[in-house]
Amino acid sequence: MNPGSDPRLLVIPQRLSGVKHIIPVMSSKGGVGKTLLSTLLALAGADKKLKVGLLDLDFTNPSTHIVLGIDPSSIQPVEEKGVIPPIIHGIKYMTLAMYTGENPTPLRGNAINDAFLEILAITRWGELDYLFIDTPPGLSDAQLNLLTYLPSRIEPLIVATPSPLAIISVEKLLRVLIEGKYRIIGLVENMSNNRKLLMIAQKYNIRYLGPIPYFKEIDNLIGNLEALRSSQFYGKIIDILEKIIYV
Amino acid sequence: MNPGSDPRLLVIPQRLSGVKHIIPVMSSKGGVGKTLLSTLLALAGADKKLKVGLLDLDFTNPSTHIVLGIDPSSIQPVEEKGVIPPIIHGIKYMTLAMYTGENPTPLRGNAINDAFLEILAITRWGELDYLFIDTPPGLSDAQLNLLTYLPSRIEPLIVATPSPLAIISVEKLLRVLIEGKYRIIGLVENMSNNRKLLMIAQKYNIRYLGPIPYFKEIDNLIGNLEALRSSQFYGKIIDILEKIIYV
Amino acid sequence: MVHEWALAEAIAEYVEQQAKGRPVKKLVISLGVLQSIDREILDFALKNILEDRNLRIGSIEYVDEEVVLRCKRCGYEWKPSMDEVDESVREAIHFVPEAVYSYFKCPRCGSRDFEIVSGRGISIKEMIFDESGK
Amino acid sequence: MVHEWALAEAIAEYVEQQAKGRPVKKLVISLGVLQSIDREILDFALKNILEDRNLRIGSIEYVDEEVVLRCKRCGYEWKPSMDEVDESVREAIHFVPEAVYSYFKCPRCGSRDFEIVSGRGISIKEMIFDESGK
Ligand SMILES: Nc1ncnc2c1ncn2[C@@H]1O[C@H](COP(=O)(O)OP(=O)(O)O)[C@@H](O)[C@H]1O
Ligand SMILES: Nc1ncnc2c1ncn2[C@@H]1O[C@H](COP(=O)(O)OP(=O)(O)O)[C@@H](O)[C@H]1O
Ligand SMILES: [Mg+2]
Ligand SMILES: [Mg+2]
Ligand SMILES: [Mg+2]
Ligand SMILES: [Mg+2]
Ligand code: NI
Ligand code: NI
Ligand SMILES: [Zn+2]
Ligand SMILES: [Zn+2]
Repeated sequence: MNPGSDPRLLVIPQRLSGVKHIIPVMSSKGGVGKTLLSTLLALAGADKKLKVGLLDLDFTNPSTHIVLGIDPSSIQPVEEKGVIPPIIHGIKYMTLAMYTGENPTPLRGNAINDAFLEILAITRWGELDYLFIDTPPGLSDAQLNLLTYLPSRIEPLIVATPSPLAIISVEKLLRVLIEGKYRIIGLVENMSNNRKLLMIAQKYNIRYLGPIPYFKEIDNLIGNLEALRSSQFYGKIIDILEKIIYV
Repeated sequence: MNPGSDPRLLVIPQRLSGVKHIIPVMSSKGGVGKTLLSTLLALAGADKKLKVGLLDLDFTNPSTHIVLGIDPSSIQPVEEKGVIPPIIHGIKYMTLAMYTGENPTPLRGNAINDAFLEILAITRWGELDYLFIDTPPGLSDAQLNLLTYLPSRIEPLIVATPSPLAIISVEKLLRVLIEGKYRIIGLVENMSNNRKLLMIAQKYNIRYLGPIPYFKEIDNLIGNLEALRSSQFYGKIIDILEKIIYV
Repeated sequence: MVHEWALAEAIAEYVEQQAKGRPVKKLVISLGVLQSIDREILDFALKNILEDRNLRIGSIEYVDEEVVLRCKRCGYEWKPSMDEVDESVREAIHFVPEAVYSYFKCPRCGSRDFEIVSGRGISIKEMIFDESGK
Repeated sequence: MVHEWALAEAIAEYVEQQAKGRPVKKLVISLGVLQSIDREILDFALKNILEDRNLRIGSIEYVDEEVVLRCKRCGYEWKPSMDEVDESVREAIHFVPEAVYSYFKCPRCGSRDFEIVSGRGISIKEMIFDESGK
């Protein structure tokens, strides 16, 4: 698509004009903590009285609502010259699951692209300090939409684990981001007690936002906001959020 | 695409005609063990003197070669009226990484579709007992290509972990597979000591292939075939392979 | 269903950019029936926005585009009737047409891997400028 | 580079299915320059396979399709010269044209999110049947 050839593309900058920072949480490797991180960063921001939004771009496997403990089909955006995201636990929240519920959402790349443009064209975020975006694994339409349509707006936050499978994968993503001159906010090392990825952060000259240890119990807390908030994991999330805020 | 409208589609059945079982290892959730499982099932099959193949369909994040401990740009298929996969540790092996090395491979859905058709149209697997396929997370072009172009050939093996995020995701995939009348080989519960997913297997009337516990050391063995072969994890893989073989 | 305003803004922006100051004689907008766009609301919104921007358009015409879906698995082509679709499903598809993949399946083989051949959503079909003067 | 045979088989199969017994007067095959298909090898393979299948074709014509890439990020369009590409890269792209995304970047903005507007690989451009008799 040529920039400018789809009318929806033209209103997206306006829709995001009140958003100070757009932070997609990215990693080509699955299961490294993107969803947990993006959702809890948004929650921690809201707890701090920041104006935050959360957008779930993992269209074929949306799961931020599971972390938030809500039934996605029970929430509704308000329609007012577009769509105003519902506020969940203080977060302006958008997910395709609001429309698809717990039904499967098999979407080929073209459909992912169309749904992305549609949602971004109709959603009125208003004023936000931070819009956190949960992204799917891989390096395909969902990620390329962000890199291609919002190149100067996004500030990706990268997550990886010290597994060789995740490291090789994250290095490829970093190469793409660096050659495209994107502003990378930093690298989070998840499920790790050592600082193995510090080397990677140094190699690519990006900020190391510290390790988050493996917390055995975390899966049992998913969906329970009070339990999540009082977890050690959440403490780590607050640390990372503060590093992001006070640059 | 209309069936029959792309010439490459017409030769794919022939290319796979000598393959007795095509087993894509699937799960919409990332990081649940698809890559480790598919690669080690192929290895265990080869160790058992079965004729096995391994195809990496995670084009944007190929990683089976990392588990196998090889430099993908050092291997080459033989050209003979097509492409004959190189044999690695007894496995006929195909991966896009043979051509792309460790460079990033950002592919939108259309490109994933084209690369899929191209690779399947040119690869001559010959006679195989089992072709294991590593698949990416999500439910998009890579998975739909298998479901759409090879509906009566594939016998998906499903993997999940007991995390609520993985369970909800696997249930959606199971719904799609069941409504499309695919033959599901079974469900593997990975990184688990309990049999939490037995319930899911029963609910959808599929075979439960047992839990694989969480083995803390496994990431240190990746790429080291001898160490992998003597691990407890490999023992579990052999158990699962035997359940698959002796139905 | 008043989110049409946001889409009208996109169209107005597009028309303005394409017109580059030339008056627009005629605009033909295609409405894919899948999205169940409210024509009156869209028209009202569009005219308001155009007026605010001082963009004069001779006439705006709307044409419905029929929904045609084609299964990629078995090749079956069908034309679902949106009137028979459950109200909540219609509304989901109204906001994001791709929600169709959560609710529709091929009537012949059960596959959700189908193509929207036509009738997805709003698109600009024709735009005729008055080249003679301003 | 003799994997062309496999692609020739695909073409032969396609022609046979489409012809449904009718003689084919003329076949025009488009060769996307990106894939660096060896025309002689393809032609040799195709003629062999057609003969084996008892398919007569009046004439086969090959036309090169120029490579045009368009950046989705900045809109820049360019025509890479495959002759100047490293041999090992050319070979990778020869087997799977999508390998291009691992090796090419937009010369203007560095993006790898570009479209192959034309010139990807083999396609059938024209097929003329002799409807008069068998
Ligand atoms: N620090 C951690 N300690 C323990 N488990 C974690 C940690 N971070 C993530 N997990 C678990 O790992 C799995 C994958 O996390 P998720 O956020 O869904 O990753 P992604 O979105 O990258 O696929 C989930 O089951 C999650 O609960
Ligand atoms: N049973 C297990 N015990 C411990 N770690 C595991 C186990 N299975 C997988 N892993 C680890 O989990 C991560 C994801 O595995 P992988 O096979 O890459 O998953 P996927 O292909 O589904 O994304 C890897 O770091 C892998 O080593
Ligand atoms: Mg996730
Ligand atoms: Mg709702
Ligand atoms: Mg994998
Ligand atoms: Mg090579
Ligand atoms: Ni509306
Ligand atoms: Ni060749
Ligand atoms: Zn069908
Ligand atoms: Zn560019």
